[in-house]
Amino acid sequence: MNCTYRIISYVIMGKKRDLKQIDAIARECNMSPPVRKAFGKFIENEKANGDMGVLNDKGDFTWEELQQKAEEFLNRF
Amino acid sequence: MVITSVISTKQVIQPSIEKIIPCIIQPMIGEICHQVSFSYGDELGLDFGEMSPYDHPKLKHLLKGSWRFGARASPWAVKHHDQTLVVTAEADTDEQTAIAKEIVKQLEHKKLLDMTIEADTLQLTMSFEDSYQLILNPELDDDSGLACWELFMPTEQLLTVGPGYFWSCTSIS
Amino acid sequence: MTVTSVLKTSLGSNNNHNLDKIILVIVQALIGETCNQVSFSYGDELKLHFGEMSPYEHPKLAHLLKGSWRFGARATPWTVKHNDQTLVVTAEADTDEQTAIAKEIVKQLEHKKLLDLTIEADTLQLTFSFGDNYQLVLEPELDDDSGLAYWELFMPTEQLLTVGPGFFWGCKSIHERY
Amino acid sequence: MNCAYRIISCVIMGKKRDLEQIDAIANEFHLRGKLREDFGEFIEEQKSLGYGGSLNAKRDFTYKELRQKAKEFLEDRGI
Repeated sequence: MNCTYRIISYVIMGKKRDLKQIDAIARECNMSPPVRKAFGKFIENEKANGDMGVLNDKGDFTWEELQQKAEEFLNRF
Repeated sequence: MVITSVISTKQVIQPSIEKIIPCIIQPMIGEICHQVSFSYGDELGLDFGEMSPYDHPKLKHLLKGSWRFGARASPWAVKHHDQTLVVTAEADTDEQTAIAKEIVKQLEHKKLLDMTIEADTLQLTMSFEDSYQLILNPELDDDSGLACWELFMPTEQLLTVGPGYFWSCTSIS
Repeated sequence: MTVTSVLKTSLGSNNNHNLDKIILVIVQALIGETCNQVSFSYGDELKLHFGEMSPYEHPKLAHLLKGSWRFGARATPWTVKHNDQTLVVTAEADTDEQTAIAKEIVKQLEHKKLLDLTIEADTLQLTFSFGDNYQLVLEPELDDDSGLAYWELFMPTEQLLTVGPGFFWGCKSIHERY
Repeated sequence: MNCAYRIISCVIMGKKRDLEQIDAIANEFHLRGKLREDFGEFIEEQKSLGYGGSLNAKRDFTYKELRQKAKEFLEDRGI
């Protein structure tokens, strides 16, 4: 078995929970689709910069943290 | 709200999605995938066409394409010369995520040659130069309410496919 | 308002690509259907009903029938032709008498089969060709600033297709509420 | 000149003002898509049933009357 074949069994995906939370917060804050998209980037960027959430050890965010982030994001627009 | 749900259980005629979607995205064929990136929730994003910075002050160092494809939560696979390099699905250890993210980066700087959608399964196939393919296999029975994929277009429109056979194209300005 | 108008201009040029082809692909299944009913909505908006007829859901409209495809001309001027001869042209003015005559004439399209539908890429002129050599032609005013769409089509896929103003087009769920 | 030709000079159209008002009120009451369409039909039907407005001799509606009709439309639907 070569390397390529082994990788097939690896399995990931954009997590539905995360996406649904972003979508719900975007709706709550009346974000247009491009702003919602930028918000997803913003959250990912915050994580990459070390500003992690407390949901899990990957630094994902809780609902309250995401709401807080949305406010921060929109205030700086 | 009661009325809405009654209507939605009625037999709904399916649109000819396999003809309509390729027609709408036709101008994207021939564009280069300049960037493969990931958004929150490990959503795969492909940026094509003219690249420009985000407007938000904290994202100014990041570029976005005039065509922005988002795979939402749909599982995807990358093929090269008909050989599958990676398949993604429900589970997601950090290590697996990292590997898949690395592999799909091979699509960067490749020209998009074709994009087809399968009428029954809604399988989406993006064919790139050098015999690369990106394949999305939406879960038709998924009840998350999330779209299968979306495409921001330079016409200031957002094309959305899913959930199910629903599609829409709306103004984003 | 300045921002809006700037956006509209850019939409116009950007969106122009293949609007005519896209629209025809989306409405393809309408061709071959029969115009079962010609009606008028508030504002004397011309409506053509095609396909399967069923009653409206609203209790006060339950005695009225609607088609599974419903075309609404919005405020766009329209023309009816028969054997290449123009029967009526509508435009801005509207005495009650003129309205009544034009409404009567366009009723001739009832029970006619739609044979073809074309859309002109530059002018967005829309032409319905019916059996017995009838034509309905819509000529949108591209410089109109009312913000109204040029026409719309409710489809059996539970989608609403909208064309105009300008070269904007959209297609979304008819159940969208917000 | 035959009858058909004479009619060419006849000129009507779905009035922009009326449609703009309907659209504005539909927006205000969150009537989109099919509901907005039904609302236009409802208004026209009210006129033909003799429940027209006071705007003109054709019994079109004032903006205020249209808002009132939108409320009736929603109440009748049970929303």
